[in-house]
Amino acid sequence: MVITGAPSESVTARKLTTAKAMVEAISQEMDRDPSIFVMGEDIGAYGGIFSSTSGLLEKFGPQRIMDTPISETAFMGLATGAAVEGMRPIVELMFVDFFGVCMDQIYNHMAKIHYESGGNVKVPVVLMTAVGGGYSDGAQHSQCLWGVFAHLPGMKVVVPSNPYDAKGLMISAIRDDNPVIYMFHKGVMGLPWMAKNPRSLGPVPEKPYEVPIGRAAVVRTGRDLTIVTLSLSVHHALDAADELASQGIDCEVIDLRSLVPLDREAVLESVAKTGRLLVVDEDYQSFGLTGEIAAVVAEKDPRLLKAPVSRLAMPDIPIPYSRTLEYAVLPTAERIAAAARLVMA
Amino acid sequence: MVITGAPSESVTARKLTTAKAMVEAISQEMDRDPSIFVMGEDIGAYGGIFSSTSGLLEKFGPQRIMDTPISETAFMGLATGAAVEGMRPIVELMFVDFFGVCMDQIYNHMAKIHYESGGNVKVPVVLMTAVGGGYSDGAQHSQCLWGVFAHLPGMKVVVPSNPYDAKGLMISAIRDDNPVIYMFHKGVMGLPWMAKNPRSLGPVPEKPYEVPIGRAAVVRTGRDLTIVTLSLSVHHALDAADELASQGIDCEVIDLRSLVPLDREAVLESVAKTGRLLVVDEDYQSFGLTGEIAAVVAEKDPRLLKAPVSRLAMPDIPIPYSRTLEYAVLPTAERIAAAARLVMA
Amino acid sequence: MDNETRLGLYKTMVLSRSFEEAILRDYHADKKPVWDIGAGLIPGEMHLSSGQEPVAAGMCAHLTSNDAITATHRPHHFAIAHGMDLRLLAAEIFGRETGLGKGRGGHMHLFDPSIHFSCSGIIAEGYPPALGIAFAFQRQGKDSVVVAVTGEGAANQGAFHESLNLAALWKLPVVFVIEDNDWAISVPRDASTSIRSNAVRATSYGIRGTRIQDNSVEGVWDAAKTAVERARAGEGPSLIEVHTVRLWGHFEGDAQAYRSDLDSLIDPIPAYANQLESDGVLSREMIGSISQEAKMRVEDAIEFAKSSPLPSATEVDRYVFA
Amino acid sequence: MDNETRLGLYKTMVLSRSFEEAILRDYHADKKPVWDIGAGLIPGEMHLSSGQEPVAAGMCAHLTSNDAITATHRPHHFAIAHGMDLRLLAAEIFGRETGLGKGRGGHMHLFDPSIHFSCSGIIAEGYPPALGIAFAFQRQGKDSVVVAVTGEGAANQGAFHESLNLAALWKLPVVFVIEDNDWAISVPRDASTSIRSNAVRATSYGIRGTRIQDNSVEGVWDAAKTAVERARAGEGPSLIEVHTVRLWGHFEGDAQAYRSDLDSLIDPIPAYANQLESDGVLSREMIGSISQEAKMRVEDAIEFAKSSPLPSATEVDRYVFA
Ligand SMILES: Cc1ncc(C[n+]2csc(CCOP(=O)(O)OP(=O)(O)O)c2C)c(N)n1
Ligand SMILES: Cc1ncc(C[n+]2csc(CCOP(=O)(O)OP(=O)(O)O)c2C)c(N)n1
Ligand SMILES: [Mg+2]
Ligand SMILES: [Mg+2]
Repeated sequence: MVITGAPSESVTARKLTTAKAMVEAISQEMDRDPSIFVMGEDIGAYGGIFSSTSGLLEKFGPQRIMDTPISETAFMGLATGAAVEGMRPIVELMFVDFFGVCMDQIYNHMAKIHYESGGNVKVPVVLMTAVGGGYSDGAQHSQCLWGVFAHLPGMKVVVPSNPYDAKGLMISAIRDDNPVIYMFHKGVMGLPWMAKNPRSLGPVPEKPYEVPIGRAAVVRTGRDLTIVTLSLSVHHALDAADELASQGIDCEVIDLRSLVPLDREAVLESVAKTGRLLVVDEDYQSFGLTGEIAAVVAEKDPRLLKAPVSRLAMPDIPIPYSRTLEYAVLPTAERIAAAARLVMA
Repeated sequence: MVITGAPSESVTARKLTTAKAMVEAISQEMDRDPSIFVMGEDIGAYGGIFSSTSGLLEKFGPQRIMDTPISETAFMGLATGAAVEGMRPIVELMFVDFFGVCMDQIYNHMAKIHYESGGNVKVPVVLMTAVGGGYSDGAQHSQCLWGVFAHLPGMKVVVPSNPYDAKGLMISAIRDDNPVIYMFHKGVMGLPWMAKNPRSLGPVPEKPYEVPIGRAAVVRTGRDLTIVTLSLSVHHALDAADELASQGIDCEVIDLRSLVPLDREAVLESVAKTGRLLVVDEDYQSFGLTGEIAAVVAEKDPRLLKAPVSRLAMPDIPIPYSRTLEYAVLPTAERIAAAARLVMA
Repeated sequence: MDNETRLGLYKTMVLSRSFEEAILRDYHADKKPVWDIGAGLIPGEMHLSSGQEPVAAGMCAHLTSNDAITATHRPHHFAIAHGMDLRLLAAEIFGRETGLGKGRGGHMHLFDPSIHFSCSGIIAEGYPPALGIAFAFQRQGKDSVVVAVTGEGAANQGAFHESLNLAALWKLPVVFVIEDNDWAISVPRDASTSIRSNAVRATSYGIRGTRIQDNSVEGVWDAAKTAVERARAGEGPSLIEVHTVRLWGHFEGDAQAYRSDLDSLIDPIPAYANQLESDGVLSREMIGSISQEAKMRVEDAIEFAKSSPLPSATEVDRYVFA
Repeated sequence: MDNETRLGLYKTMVLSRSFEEAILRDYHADKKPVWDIGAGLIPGEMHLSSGQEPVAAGMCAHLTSNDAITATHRPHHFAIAHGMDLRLLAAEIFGRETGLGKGRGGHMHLFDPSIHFSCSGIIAEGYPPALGIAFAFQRQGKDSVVVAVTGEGAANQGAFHESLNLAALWKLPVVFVIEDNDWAISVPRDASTSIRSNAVRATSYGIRGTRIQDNSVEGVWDAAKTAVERARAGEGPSLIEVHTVRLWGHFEGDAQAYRSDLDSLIDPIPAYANQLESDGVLSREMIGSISQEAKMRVEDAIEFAKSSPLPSATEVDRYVFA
């Protein structure tokens, strides 16, 4: 467990958005390693619909930054094949919601070849993809779905919540010899055209650095209640924690940062201290992350819990378009605070 | 909660395999309703690779029993479109492992249209698919994957373990106005060419009947420990329970039968009684069924538990080919019994 | 082609354009001063079809409400040409309880059973359900047909291939329409497609393929006539590609910096008006009154939408299951 | 075509057939009296390629171990023709620690980096990785090529379409090979495919398509020569369909009750032997000694496999992550 998400302000004064931090990571790694290339839809001249590749085409040219046809199965497979032959592809799936048109290449191939080959073949692909809702993009463009990827073996799954982690996790993902799914929430990117959490702009060291994959961060320490969450919900949880603090409830907030490997120790250590657990997730509730985290405690020692575990997640319904409805199901700061108060009651 | 999986022997003497029970259900419903048709790969002359459609072509002819090209996206979509226009398609995905080539049609369309349309459009499709391993079919042909389908909203998910339920759940699925994923384990079908559990042959009433979707069955009552499971693992759990009984451990075994809706009450009622929970699952462990069931208890009242929850599932590794390896990870009766003893220790 | 038909095509296009101009206005109206995609009366992605009206108008002229459309993320022109109630359409776009999907769907997920209309935001994935609709029509003994739409970018998606093969194999009454607007977001056609004309791809399925080169509504109308008649007569599917134009951004907010063709775009509606005028079918006054009438209908629909209630948050879990 | 080449083709086919006959024997040897797919020294599904050897022999004659193959669920003939070590292949099929995948893969998942060989049990999904291998070869400045194989059933899967388009667009050095053995399990070609020849589908991508009508190894060799040379020269992909024959069941245990063509099947190996004999390239004695030598190599491999250790159950979780 690492008690820091980002370095202290004194270490680096430079601030970047999450999107720019990602791009910087890719760019620095591409400078270092000519076998890296980037591929996907609208990642060239457009710079990525969510700015995950802005400026890379200008810097590296069309031989290394390649727009693809809308043929996700073909280009996911292309990434796998190229990785098998020693290259290090970064491939973007524009929205994670589109996984259904190419999932076979991801989970039956990219993820399994290393094992099926008895370790003789390595598949170092970074699959980056945008997740999440909150801007009325409807049932096919607002999902998180990390529960699906974390359920299926052979892929690491990382989910940064802030610029510092975004850069460090991207560098770790690129250097990792395994397929790594890198899921960035649109709401943490710091896009000029979308409402953003203030923390989507944050200090980022200029030099390349790694954030280890599989280590959660305690982003706020507290005595009364452990809130386990990730991605944009970290910010909502921190906002809720601020409010709760003024009401005398002292929350510890854990940013998982990675689902595979999952930092079970970090969860257990915190719950051992607080005795109370609220899991917050923007992915669907059942058969997903909230269940897994609850199980981590229940299978270790249910007596750690002074109160029942609470889960606040996207309910098991397709994500509605209308803002009234969408905000009735998103895990907002208000709903987190309310859930926390219930756990403490 | 229903304390019966199958009727008593006196009610019906006739025994069928699970495969035959499924076929009988489909056949009787097709007699009743001309809008039902069956479609998939090798479901005509071949009768389904796992005999889920044997004899239907002969009885209903090629207008209602249709072999398709190997174009899962096209024919899954065909099922959805036909259902929208008032037909009641039954479509087979030969192995659930192939979901990755057609998942978009399933979870972004079949599953979501009803909601997106504000209830104006109904999509009564039965999607049946073979699951499970145990016969060395390797990483791409041995998975259960129900955790994925249960995680994504809009589809009911049923998983029969025996001939009686297979017939009744199929009839319920066909009559349901929602998309229902019907997952049958190859090992419960009673196939002549695969090692089978004796319970894959069982009493089945001739008349059509429904088994309600969303109701678990207590297939063995016991005082000491609740084993929650489904599909082929039910039989392994029952076998383990027999062995454990002789060692003085009295197990209650719950066959979930359906994951969506999930019979949370049945789990809670049993655990309230026994105070101990072992969840057995042939699907991958993390972010899946075992976590969900543990969470059901942890969010209700962790004090119900006299011992930590135990999970015995397929570990998070691609399923190995070699039998030595595969049987090291499958939840066999021996491994269930061992896990149960640990919970009691 | 008779004057009435030509006039009809023109009116359909104008209605569609009027509707989108109103949406465009209201979409941007309350996103300022800091433009936020999630804010305003119409939040979310907004893909407008302006420039592509000839495709929808030409196709739908041959259809009745017993025929079906499966459209794309850019569905308005087809929805309107196929006769969708503008009020229900607008209300859905505004996320209201009175909308087609009671605010649950949004502009990429319009379902109108009364005219067999549906659409999807996933590229090319509207084709497969079209097969099933056609299949049902066939089995129910109807002579209805399905028009299945995608863009030229979508024609490189696997679903395209599987759907054309299966439709051809089972002789399903589908007309596959490709709107080639030269762009898939920022990716030009020649960076996505290995050949010049997707009509050629019909050969791979043994069906008829036609390409209309000039965004002409009458060209579409002609090709559609043959294709729809064939489908109705049980002669199976056809493919029609239309070289059309995306006048605006891929979605609203798209700065289109990648685009060098912006100066040479031809708006098909004034062009058609000129043609009809010089053919004596339309007068200046008629142009004005058609536009006027369209605007009135559109504003009525927008007004209906704006004055309709929002869905109730407590009902968010209704309609998950039937 | 010179005699040595012809002899080479023959030997490759015989070696492949010998191997499969041995596997066939051992696969069924210990599944009796009650045949159980999961029992015996070789459990699981077993898809044999006998009858299709001409495709592999003709293609691979133009390749070196620097070239790549992506094969299917029916991979043995290509593995062997491409020079896979028979011992490592057999050991994998027997699920041993000495196998290519240390017993973790099985016969549908053979990975041999030393000859750039891979395969997959998912229909048509071997095509997309082939693109990436070809892409890497291209970027690494190699003149290596990839031969990507599927069956005729697979040619109706979306991955087929996407892969051909992308390969053509990026001029990747891939030769796409379709083994048309008339059947996809029990579904005959004309119940799955809307046209007669998949070679026609090459038109959809602006590449060359060839169909070999008669399962002739020399016909394949000829077509392969051109295609491989073009790919090596940077002229992009080609498509070759071969009308071949599945002599046995789809998998072992398949009773083939659906099949009416069983009496008319022509085994290409004796047929080629006859041809070579009448051309004076082969003698009876040579036929015997070639078969003898093949059998010796095969039995050595089988022996190696059988005497190799099984993987250790405690190591089941090795190789999940690198
Ligand atoms: C499977 C899938 N991949 C990617 C996208 C993202 N996307 C939405 S529209 C679009 C471009 C579509 O281009 P085209 O088919 O030509 O239609 P147009 O937008 O030009 O009308 C893309 C890539 C998607 N919605 N679905
Ligand atoms: C995506 C997918 N769908 C279905 C299957 C099941 N399956 C395995 S082999 C096969 C038939 C393949 O036919 P073809 O491509 O002609 O190859 P052949 O077996 O004749 O060599 C099918 C349907 C699969 N493995 N993957
Ligand atoms: Mg386009
Ligand atoms: Mg075949």
